[in-house]
Amino acid sequence: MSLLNTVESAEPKKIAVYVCHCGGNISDIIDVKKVAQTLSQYPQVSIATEYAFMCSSNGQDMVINDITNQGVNRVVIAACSPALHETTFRNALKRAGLNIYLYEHVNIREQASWVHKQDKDGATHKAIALIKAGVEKIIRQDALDEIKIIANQRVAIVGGGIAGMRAALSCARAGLKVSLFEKRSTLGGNLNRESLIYPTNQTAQSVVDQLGSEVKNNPNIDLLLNAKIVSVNGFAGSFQINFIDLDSKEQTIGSGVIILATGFDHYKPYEGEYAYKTSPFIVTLPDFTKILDQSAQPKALLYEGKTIKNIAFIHCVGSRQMDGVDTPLEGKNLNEYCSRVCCTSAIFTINNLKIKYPNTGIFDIYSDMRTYGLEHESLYEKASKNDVLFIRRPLEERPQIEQRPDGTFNVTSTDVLSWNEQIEANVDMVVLVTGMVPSDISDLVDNMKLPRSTDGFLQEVHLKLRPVELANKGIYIAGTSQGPMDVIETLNAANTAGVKAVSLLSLPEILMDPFIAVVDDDKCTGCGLCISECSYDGALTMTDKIVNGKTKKVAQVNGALCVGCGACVAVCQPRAIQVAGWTLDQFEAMVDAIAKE
Amino acid sequence: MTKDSRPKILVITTSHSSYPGANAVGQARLAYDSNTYIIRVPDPVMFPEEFYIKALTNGIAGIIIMSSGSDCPYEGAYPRLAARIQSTYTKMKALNMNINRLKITTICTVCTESFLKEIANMEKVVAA
Amino acid sequence: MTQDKDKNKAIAQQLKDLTAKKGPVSPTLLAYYKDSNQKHKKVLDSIKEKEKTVPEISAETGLSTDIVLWHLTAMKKYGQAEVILAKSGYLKYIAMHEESKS
Amino acid sequence: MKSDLDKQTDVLIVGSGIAGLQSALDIADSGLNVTIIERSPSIGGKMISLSKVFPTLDCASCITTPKMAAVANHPRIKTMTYTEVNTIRKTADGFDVDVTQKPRFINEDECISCKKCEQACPVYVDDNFEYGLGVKKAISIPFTNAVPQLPVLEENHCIRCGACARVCPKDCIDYLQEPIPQTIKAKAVVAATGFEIASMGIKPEYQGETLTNVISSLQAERLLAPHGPYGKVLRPSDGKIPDSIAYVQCASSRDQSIGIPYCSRVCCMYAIKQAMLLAGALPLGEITIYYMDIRAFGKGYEQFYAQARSMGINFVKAKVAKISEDVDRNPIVRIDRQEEGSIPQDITHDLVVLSQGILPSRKDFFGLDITLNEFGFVQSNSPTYSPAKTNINGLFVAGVIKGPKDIPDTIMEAGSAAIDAINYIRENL
Repeated sequence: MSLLNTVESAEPKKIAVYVCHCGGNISDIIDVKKVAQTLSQYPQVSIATEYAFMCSSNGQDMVINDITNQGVNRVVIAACSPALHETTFRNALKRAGLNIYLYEHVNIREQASWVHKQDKDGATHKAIALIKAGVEKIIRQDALDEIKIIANQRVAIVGGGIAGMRAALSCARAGLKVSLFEKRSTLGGNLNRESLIYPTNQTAQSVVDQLGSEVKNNPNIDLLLNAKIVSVNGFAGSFQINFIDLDSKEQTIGSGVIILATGFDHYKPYEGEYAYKTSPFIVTLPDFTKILDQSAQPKALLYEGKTIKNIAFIHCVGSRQMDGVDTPLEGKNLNEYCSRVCCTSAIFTINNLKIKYPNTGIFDIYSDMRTYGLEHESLYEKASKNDVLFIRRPLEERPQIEQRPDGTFNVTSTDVLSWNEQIEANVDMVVLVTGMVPSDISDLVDNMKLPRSTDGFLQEVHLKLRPVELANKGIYIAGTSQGPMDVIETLNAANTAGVKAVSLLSLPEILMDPFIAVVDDDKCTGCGLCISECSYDGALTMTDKIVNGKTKKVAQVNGALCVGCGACVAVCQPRAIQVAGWTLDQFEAMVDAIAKE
Repeated sequence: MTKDSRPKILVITTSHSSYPGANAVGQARLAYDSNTYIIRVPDPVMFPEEFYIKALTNGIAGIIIMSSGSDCPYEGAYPRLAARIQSTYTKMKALNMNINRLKITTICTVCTESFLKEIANMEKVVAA
Repeated sequence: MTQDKDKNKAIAQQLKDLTAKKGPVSPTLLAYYKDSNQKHKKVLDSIKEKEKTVPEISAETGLSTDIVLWHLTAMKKYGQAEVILAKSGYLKYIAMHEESKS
Repeated sequence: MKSDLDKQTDVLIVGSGIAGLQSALDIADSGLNVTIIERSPSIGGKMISLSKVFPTLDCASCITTPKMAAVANHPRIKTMTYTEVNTIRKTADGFDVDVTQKPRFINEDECISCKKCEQACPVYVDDNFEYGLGVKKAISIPFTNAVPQLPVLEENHCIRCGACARVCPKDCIDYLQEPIPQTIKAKAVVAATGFEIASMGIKPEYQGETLTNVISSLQAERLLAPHGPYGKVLRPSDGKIPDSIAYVQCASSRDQSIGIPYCSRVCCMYAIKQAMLLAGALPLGEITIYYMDIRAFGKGYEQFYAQARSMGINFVKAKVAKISEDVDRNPIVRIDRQEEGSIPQDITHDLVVLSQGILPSRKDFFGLDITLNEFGFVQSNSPTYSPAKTNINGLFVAGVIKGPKDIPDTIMEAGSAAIDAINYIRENL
């Protein structure tokens, strides 16, 4: 693939400089006539003029006319901030048939006339220096073209839970081919259960079935069950996914985009944590919902042959852990995060329990009740009306569980709600409200060098700017692989990953800014210093290349992976590597021009 | 036009945050001295130590690097930049140059007050 | 300058047409404008020579402290006053000199 | 004034807050044409007025402005600001949307954003961008990083002195401009009309409308913003630097008696964030948060809460019964503690911030027969299948129009609405 993006021009450079008055905004302070006059004497400047409003159609026509009729092939415009009109003038250049990067915009309004009102001479002098610097930059500028990468119109989705299924459907409906990888033999992931979900009161299974049947019937989706990803290579537009299929055969599928929907696991307490595993009557919330589903007894919950009259629910087991208070699982960090869904999940389960067995006594021990959604608060209200006894423990205290000889438990906790009274509850069963932990995808993380946060969940680039993107371009995350979410939030996240895939693959080629590193093979000494400076894996590598008839080691840029930060430029002694459009030579010439003035 | 005899301050800004920040100073019609020359780069991490030393030797009195700091869109660029400025200081000391002539700071798109403060501080350094 | 003359003439005509179309400016607005500008001037005058805090200006002008702060906010925004910072208590304000006004 | 506006688009988006902006970008990046209708003079919504945002403490402007610029420069996105949507009608092949472009009283094509008119205008008025704390002129550019950078002349404040017209270098002031009604045809609509905060008077016992030093959370955002009205954190009654600041949580949420029984989701986190910023701005300040439950449920939020506690911000489990003030206009907060005894206490602060709840910004929904829930937010038609869908085919919703939520959740919904709109058009039209 050729990513060469500079075009050496043989034509002599003919530069035009335009100084805008901005209707007095510039010309009241800066002596624009003097500026234009001075610049017209500057080497290689063939036209230097001033005009009232460069951004007006007359101003733009003037530029176009000079390009078409006067042979101008480099343009410098000194006016307002490029934020306002850089696009305007680039479009004018395009209309004149000139490469849009052969134009430099010099800001003499926001950063000169408007800030130096008391110093007209100084402002004029500064404008001249800045424009000369602009000329020096544009003399050293080559025409640049956008980088194009042929994009495989297939999306690879890892994980067949609701996030993976939702993302698959959204991409498939948009016309993309999808390969949906699921390591188990069925779709649905953690929602493959009969219990109800909040806030819609549907069974979890019905949610899975609705998405699952559509996935199975969509002709654009290739469903790969019992598939294990082995390794991933490539870059945005052209990934190769190597996997072992259900017949234990190694296969490869190409894709333009990867969506990771690898989901979560329920937190499993270690033995002795809140008395877990010391008795069958200490259970986790997911265990309890199953017990409740399966209990067919009419009056009271029957479990392991025992009638359950009183239950204590303990929130934040494995979540919101604190240093010095909680002990992490062996070899793991403390789970300092809140698992988001467990408060509502617990309250929802309690309400369902109360419908089935209204006489069950319930103690709910929490620290902050996080029923944050629109409908969630009403679930909490309902639980309060259902005679649930809420015990609010101080943030850094943990309830104590003691088993009595009769097999019941004494659960004790300080209660903030009754002004720090010690409350002792005698219960038949304790439900540990456990949260979410990321599923174990360490193989994939190591192989693909995926970023993870301290929580262990996959780490997006930026929670608001690029919330479903990983630093690796073309790889998106969907759902609880990123962090705890409920069903609705997961579906939204999955759809968002879907729309990113659709927009990246909306054209047969992925277009990228031309401002990336380029290597001058003649100058490159093959020292390799640049490689260690690069933070983008695979963007810069050493390769053997035939240069002037001889094989030598040179640095090679992968235009699909380079972001043009320039970290490599600083360490290259022979200046063999530069960022196109922003070269070190350009900046040195600019600074020289400023210093000389 | 006669040569400007005042010491020159070079302000290196990032397209991402401090260049728009410098524009915000203008939009608010605040003022600073005109011996200040702002250039815009994707990220100052591209400049080697020699770039600064050459500029400071060839007629620039002071340089302020206004980086994007933790808002930096480029992975690993900020720590590399900070390290490079440290090694530039070492080289400047070896050359008997006042290291206060090179300053690195973080300016965001709306940091108008900090912008003016940095300029004022550098004016003091270059006047001395 | 005839150009300026023409421009002013055109503006006057537009304003006349506007009044014909919408009726005169409401007396409430004119009263507000007059009152507000008197207060603005009072506050500005009181900080011409010496920097002062909001309560000091209030005591001097008889205007309530929130009104004084409101006008100082306007002056700061439109380059008529400068703020002298403080760590606690009250900031001080002083009028900018005529030539440095924008 | 533009008269050649295209009357047709693929997707019409109502609202240009972060939800509308993100939906527009996602849709346009996928190849469809988008028209955004925004009733304010600038795009950016509430987010552009915020100080910093949790949990990363990025400056809100720095995150919103790149999105605003991307929308403004996008070849497939047309934005119509200062334009009201009147009615939306479902048709056989999409929607007819009646809009009215309000007059700015300037020639928008000619204006060069130089602010000379604003400098010349002699009329000072309250600045609604500062939620009443700041001052602007009768003609002004709405705020520093507004997009577009065009001034608006407010007719009801103009004394017709002609000063702005005389200084305009491009003669763009047009006092006789009229509203322009028009109808736009769209194949699909994304509604992202956002929210309002509950009125400061909603709980009379807090006297939010009468006590000058009891302010709303959005006003507090402006006090903390780098471009804020005073440039420093000052209290509005007399400009004093406050030493003691209190936050009243759930000031109008989780309260059946005022018709807002739900949790507004963001108030805990923004209060914590503001408290942290205040601690930075006022090293001598004492900051207290009176709360029921701290709902730090999002990614990184619990850690953010822990950080606030370690910075010395006081978290007090208490309900606030009422607020009054002393002769120096210091607010007095009466609290009923949950911990450490039951006797109500009166505590005096310099400034009190009410963490007001979130309400939907529209009640009528443009004449559409859309299903709302009991609180007036739009109800999803299939929350567990594709949550952006509504009961009206081709109309999708994103953000707080569906219920209170924070910025990351809003952005996720924007993407969700975008893909639904894209696929709806692909499959149906």
